[in-house]
Amino acid sequence: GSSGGGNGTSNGSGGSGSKGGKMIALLLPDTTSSARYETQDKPDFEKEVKALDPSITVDYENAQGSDSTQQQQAEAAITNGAQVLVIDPVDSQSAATIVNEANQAGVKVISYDRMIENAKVDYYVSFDNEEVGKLQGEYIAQHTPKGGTVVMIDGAQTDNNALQFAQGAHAVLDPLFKSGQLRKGYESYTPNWDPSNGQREMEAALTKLNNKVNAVLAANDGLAGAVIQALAAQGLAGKVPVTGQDATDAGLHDIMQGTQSMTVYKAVPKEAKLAAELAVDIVDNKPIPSSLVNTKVNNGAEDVPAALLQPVVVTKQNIQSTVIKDGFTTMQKIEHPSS
Amino acid sequence: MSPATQTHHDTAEPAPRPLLQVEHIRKRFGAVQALQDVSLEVYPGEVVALVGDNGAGKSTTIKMISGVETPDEGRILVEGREVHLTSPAVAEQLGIQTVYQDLALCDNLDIVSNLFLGRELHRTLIPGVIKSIRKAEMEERAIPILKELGINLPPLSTQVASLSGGQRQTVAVARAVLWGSKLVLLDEPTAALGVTQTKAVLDLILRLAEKGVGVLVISHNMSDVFQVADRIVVLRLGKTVANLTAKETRLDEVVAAITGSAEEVLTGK
Amino acid sequence: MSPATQTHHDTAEPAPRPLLQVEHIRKRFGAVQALQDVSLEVYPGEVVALVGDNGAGKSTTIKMISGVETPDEGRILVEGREVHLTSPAVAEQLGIQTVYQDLALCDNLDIVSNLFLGRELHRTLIPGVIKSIRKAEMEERAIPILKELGINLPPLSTQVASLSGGQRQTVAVARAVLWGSKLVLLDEPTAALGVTQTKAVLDLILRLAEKGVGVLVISHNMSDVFQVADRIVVLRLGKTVANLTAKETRLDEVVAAITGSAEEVLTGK
Amino acid sequence: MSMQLREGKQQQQGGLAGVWRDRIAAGELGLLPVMLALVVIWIIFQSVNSHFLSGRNMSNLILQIAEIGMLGIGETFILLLGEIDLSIAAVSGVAAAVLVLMSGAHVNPWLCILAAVVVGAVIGVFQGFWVTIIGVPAFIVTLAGSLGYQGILLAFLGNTGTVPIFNQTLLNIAASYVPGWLGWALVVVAVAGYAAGLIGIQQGRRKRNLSAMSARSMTWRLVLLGVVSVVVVGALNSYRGVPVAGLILLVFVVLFAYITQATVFGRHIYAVGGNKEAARRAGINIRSIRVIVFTLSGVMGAIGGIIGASRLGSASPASGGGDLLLDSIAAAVIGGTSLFGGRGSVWNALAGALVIGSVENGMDLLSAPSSTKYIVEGGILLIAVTIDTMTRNRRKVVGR
Amino acid sequence: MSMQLREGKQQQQGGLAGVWRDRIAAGELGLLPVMLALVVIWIIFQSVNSHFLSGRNMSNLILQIAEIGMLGIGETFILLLGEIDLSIAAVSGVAAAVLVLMSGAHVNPWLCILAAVVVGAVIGVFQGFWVTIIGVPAFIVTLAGSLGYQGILLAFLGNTGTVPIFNQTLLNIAASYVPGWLGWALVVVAVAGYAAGLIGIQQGRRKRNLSAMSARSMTWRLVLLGVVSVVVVGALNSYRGVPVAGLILLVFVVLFAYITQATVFGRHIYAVGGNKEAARRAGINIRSIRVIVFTLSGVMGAIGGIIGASRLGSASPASGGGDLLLDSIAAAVIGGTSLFGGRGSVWNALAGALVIGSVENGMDLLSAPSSTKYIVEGGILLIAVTIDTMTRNRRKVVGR
Ligand SMILES: Nc1ncnc2c1ncn2[C@@H]1O[C@H](COP(=O)(O)OP(=O)(O)OP(=O)(O)O)[C@@H](O)[C@H]1O
Ligand SMILES: Nc1ncnc2c1ncn2[C@@H]1O[C@H](COP(=O)(O)OP(=O)(O)OP(=O)(O)O)[C@@H](O)[C@H]1O
Ligand SMILES: O[C@@H]1[C@@H](O)[C@H](O)OC[C@H]1O
Ligand SMILES: [Mg+2]
Ligand SMILES: [Mg+2]
Repeated sequence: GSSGGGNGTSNGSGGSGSKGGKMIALLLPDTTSSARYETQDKPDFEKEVKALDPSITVDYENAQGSDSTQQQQAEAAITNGAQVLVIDPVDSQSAATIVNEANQAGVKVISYDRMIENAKVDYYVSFDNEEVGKLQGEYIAQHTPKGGTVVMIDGAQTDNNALQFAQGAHAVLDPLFKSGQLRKGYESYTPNWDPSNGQREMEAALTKLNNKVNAVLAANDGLAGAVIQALAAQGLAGKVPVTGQDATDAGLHDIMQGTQSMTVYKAVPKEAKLAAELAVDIVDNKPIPSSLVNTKVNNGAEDVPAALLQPVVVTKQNIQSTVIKDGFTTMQKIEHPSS
Repeated sequence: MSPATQTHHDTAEPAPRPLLQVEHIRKRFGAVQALQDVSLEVYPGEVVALVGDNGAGKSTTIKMISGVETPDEGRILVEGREVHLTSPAVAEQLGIQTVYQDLALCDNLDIVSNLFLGRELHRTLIPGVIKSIRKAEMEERAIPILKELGINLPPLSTQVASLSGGQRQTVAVARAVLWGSKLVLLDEPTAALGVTQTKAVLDLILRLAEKGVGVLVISHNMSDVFQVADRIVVLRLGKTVANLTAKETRLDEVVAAITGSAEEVLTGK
Repeated sequence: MSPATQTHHDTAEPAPRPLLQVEHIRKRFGAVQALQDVSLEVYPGEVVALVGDNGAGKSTTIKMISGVETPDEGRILVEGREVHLTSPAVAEQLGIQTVYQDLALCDNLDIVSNLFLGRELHRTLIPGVIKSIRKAEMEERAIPILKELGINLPPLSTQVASLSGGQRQTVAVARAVLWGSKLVLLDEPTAALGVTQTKAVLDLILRLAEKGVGVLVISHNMSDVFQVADRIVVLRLGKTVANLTAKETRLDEVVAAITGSAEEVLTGK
Repeated sequence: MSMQLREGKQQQQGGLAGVWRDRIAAGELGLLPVMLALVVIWIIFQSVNSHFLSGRNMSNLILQIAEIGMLGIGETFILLLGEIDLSIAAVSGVAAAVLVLMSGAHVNPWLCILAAVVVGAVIGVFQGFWVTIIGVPAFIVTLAGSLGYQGILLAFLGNTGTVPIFNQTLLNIAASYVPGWLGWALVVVAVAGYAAGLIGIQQGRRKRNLSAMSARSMTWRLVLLGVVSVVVVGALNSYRGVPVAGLILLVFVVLFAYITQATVFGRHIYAVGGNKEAARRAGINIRSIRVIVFTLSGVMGAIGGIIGASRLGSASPASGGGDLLLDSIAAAVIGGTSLFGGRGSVWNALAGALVIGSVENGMDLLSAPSSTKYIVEGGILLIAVTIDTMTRNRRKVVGR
Repeated sequence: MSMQLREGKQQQQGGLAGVWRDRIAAGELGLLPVMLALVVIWIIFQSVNSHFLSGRNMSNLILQIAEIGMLGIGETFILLLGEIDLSIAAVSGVAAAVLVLMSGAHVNPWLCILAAVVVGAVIGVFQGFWVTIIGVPAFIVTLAGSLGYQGILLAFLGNTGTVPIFNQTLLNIAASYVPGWLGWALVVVAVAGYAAGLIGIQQGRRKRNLSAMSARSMTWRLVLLGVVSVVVVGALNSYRGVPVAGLILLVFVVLFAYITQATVFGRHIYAVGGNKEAARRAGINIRSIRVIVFTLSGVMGAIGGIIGASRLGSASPASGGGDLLLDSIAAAVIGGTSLFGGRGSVWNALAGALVIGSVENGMDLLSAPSSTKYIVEGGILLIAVTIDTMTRNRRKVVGR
């Protein structure tokens, strides 16, 4: 049927009735590298859009880690009549094709969380990925005794973000490795960001270094969990700083336990809210307030108007003033991550 | 209409109940009507030969009785009761054992395992769950039966994949002999056998019949047929065209019935 | 040592060169010594029967000559030249065609495709790359040959998987007859055939020999053997134990050689 | 005695209805069951989302299945042999990498394509050799290969990440459309060509006194082809025309269907898949057949990779990963190609790719939550093949 | 005439050397070639990194292969039937999710385990039913299933992400070790038990006048078992002792090896895998065999998932994903189990899991770049199976 939009439901069934109605498509990359997409980005974004303009439907798609799936989903969204695509690209480069298709169809694109390179993107809303790696690196630099040995468990080499995280971390740590202030004992990328691969890598590192490990840079909370598991087997959990990313409940739980030291909190609710405001303004043909867009980022094709948020380091000390205060999660959920 | 009742059991003494009655079965495979109208009977202790040209439907008939295929029409009765042979397991439970023309052995198993397949001697360790195979006993029991069939065999732990044609056939026959309690169906059981082995199998057939087992045997070898059969049922183009008492029939009559060159003579008989 | 030279070619007229010479071949499969010492010869236009008990090594011998297996020791000569039959393709190129005991047909292909397998009639569209099959011609050529073998067949586009035992055998025999230019090896070619079809195949064998083709045929049916064979080679436990001229031999002598009950008599002959 | 080739007689007996009854009984339904499943899937999606059957979405669907379709064709060849190729997706990734890297170095686009295809072919030859001559199971060779090629891909692109394509020729492979009139012309050519072929063959058979298709049956087939192609081209022309990538896929399907069904080489593939030993004994060089088929699979992997890269406008370390492998095997199997060799056809791969593509496309249109999508996709897949299995139920008894 | 069961005679003829010669000629080498490949792999890694054969690393290795090993056993059962299970990894993910969620709700840990296993069993029954009764190819049923279970996993964990395990009992499955003395005691029990079994069987055979193993041959086997187990336990005891999870795996292998080799049910699995139709004609209920085997596979998937979750201390939407599926199938196939049914053994799965695990572990120790890792893993896999293939080369002629 083509009964027109406006039923305001934000779930999938809205898709069919939205011909000619107002629609925003939210295209997220996967469900496995991090829990954030399903637990944070999607509900926050949908909630915000509904609050701003209930007549807009949100068409949500998750590409399950495949860039060609994401392309299919973008095509479906355009076919369904979306006026704005909010894309967190699986792949920053290949998503340029999606932007081209969108441009041809007169659909606006907001590059969300990860930049889409070399394409005419309308807006960019994100945190800075290299900055994430830098924060992790700096934490390690500050919390490892002089001459200490560092293990780096990086993300999947097939994920551009992982490369950027690693770049950021190396930007901080490489000078220290060079000067001999710290020693790099082991480093490995982790296929698929798969924690069980990460656990194996950490075990190898511990075996190889005979447990003389003074700090572990784990690229995200999933890997941090695996690292902690391997450390625990050697009675080292809690004695060695371990980094993370995403401020997942499981990660925060480990931080409360003292087994993980920090996580990089990317205030997703804020990010989602920003993106939602932008998208709604575009759909409703409202002018974009300059307060929203605070900078420009070059993506190879042009300077994209951007709203950049600062990632924040969360430790046991500031957990209350950051993730809890933002309503990102609750103490209840952190203590019982399964609820 | 068919002369099916005209057997040598049709005498003064009270006719025993037939072990097997096949009544007007039909079977179609795609475009081919394999069986048009097949009827036959086997009495306890009787050896019935099923003969006919290639493609006449003999093997298909046997497969109906052994539960491998199900007829499109017609009935099959065992000891007077209609049965629905929906799978070979059903036929086995009725005491029907079969040697198939293509032998149907598990190439990846050894001789003993094939002989006892589906009827392994075992010791129940956990009732209904774990039954441990009694390998040595099985081997022990297999030896005399194989010996009786008079064949050279490689070690009994040899996979049947590597057996010669006759050796394979012997395994299949031994299997049927071991387990056939009521009715044994043999589809060209001596086709691949040497002179001595053929004789051994024919002897075995007679001995089975003496024990009261009904035997239905397919063969193209008329001398074998006349050696063992009490009755000869002839199939042509999927129809039973003759049902003859062996002792009262001459070879050329059977051949004529098979080839159809003298149909009138026989049905008029 | 063996009486291999004692054939009916051993006369005054200049002996033609043998088509096939098998000299002292041996073959072992794991723990089984299948062939111990096998020697035989086939002359052009001659029908040689290879007989022996089950498991004597007949099929193994034929497989050596057709390139399916390679001997451990011994030589094979074709037209006087030693050949290394490393694959059936090599044997085919030498003009050797074989009907195997297990028939070796492709069940998923139809009758015509099996008849012409490896020798399809075709039209070359792009030389060396695309050869388009001439289906209608193949079918046309197949019909008379099958007719000659006198068998009922379903439509020629039927998969051979659904053929009866005899129908399959007929397809395999027709294949060998179609392509055998020099030497035809037949491993129990009539085992599954009816009376008429058996006669047709025996006639065919004789006609092949008349055309100068050498025929080596395995059979357990002594009456068939005596009907067609010029010479009879007997295998026992993997050894050639007798090489007899058919016309000068009695049935019981052959049986004795097969079973070994009169070994001395024969070798002493 | 009399040889009764029952053919002619029997087929005339029942007339068209009789032929169909026999076919259904024998399970010889070819593509019909899958097509039936496909139609059901389409009806369901269309009733839930009216965009589904729009020209635009059909156009998207065709582009979306182009890569899987190509890989499915390659996999079909392998499955017909009774082997399996677990590397075909990884090969597509490596080919894509070669393409983009060479194109990035400003090599002529046609040379880039050639190079990518050659890489696929070389990999195929290597795998075919290992499977055939050394005798290692294809499962292992191609699994090991798949790991190796993933490594190569990472060595190529691991440090640069995604490499975009700038060359317009390469981008156009998946981004251009056949003009409307040309689309219609192609319909005419296709129907006329099919008619000519059909009539030629049947006349040849009649001349030789062999059973032949009735004129009515031939008319039916032509009408069916005509109607379907008019509808499809009409729908696509309502958007931008027939996508060139879709046309390329179709050409490959027709070409390879011809090769498998009507050439000596194709016949031999079926023979080897049906009974390797019988094929060998018939004097067929089964080694060369297998090496060639593995090579073909490598080439099809590469061609799929090229189309995929063109569509995505780039290649990345993730190219050829994800569900691509299982999807391509599934495309072949859903269509009805057996995993045990000797049964199936290239058309099956196209049908299977359409089923998979339609399900994914339809679920995307509905924008259901990920968990629902997975569950529904699994369910539809199962039901589609169940329909297929049930309608050709009797096949089981006849075959294997 | 005389039936010559050549057995006894022939085996004595050549003595032990003769037996071996015959076995090598016939390709009946069992696990030996894989073990050979494994030893080669170990020597190579040890020479590159001296930690490789340390007790500690061996202990890690054992824990690392526990999950793949369990899944490999399940897959072996399926492969013996001539089927394939593409869902076993996804099942392990769902079972892990059930486990952690129930444990998070403070359910008794043993109940959690039971629930996870039951879920695996139910899935297995469902799949077995669909494959057997409806007749849809296992490839499709389990592929569709795999999608569905991924969906279920997401429905369970999509909103929470990673869920840690707090219950110590559950964590201990993969984190505890058998005390040193108990390890030694187990060696004694194992060797003594094997000796008792062997002697019992051979005496039974002698009593019945059947061919039996020579005393020398028996001694050799016992010595081999003794030496290997002393070395392994010694090495493990030098670290923390035998890992409990490894022991569980071993118990499963021994139990299922017994079931497949020595029970009626096991024999019937081989029969169905070797010739389905022959098995059916022998009156075997092939339907129930297949349903049971699929159920077993589901159960093994679940057990693997439980061990995996215990080891990782959590479950997440990524559980059961990644390379786990292909790794488990590969474990079975590398060990020598045929994809075509009827050939192989549960021991093969253990050997295969050790090969895969050793390669991954070794590469991790070297902390090579991902590209190198993939390439070397592929290469070693290929070479390992090539060694296996070449040493049992004659098998090809004999089999299939
Ligand atoms: N599964 C099947 N599918 C199709 N046709 C079949 C099938 N089984 C048998 N037929 C056909 O049915 C007919 C009878 O076959 P059947 O095997 O019963 O013959 P038969 O009398 O045993 O012949 P033979 O003496 O050659 O063994 C043949 O024409 C055969 O082609
Ligand atoms: N591939 C093989 N592997 C192991 N043993 C084999 C193999 N092929 C044959 N044999 C053995 O070699 C011996 C001879 O077999 P062959 O098939 O040649 O006998 P045959 O004379 O043809 O017998 P039949 O008359 O029964 O067909 C048999 O004992 C058989 O078990
Ligand atoms: O947030 C991270 C995301 O950016 C990356 O792509 O995948 C891993 C996540 O932890
Ligand atoms: Mg028959
Ligand atoms: Mg033989």
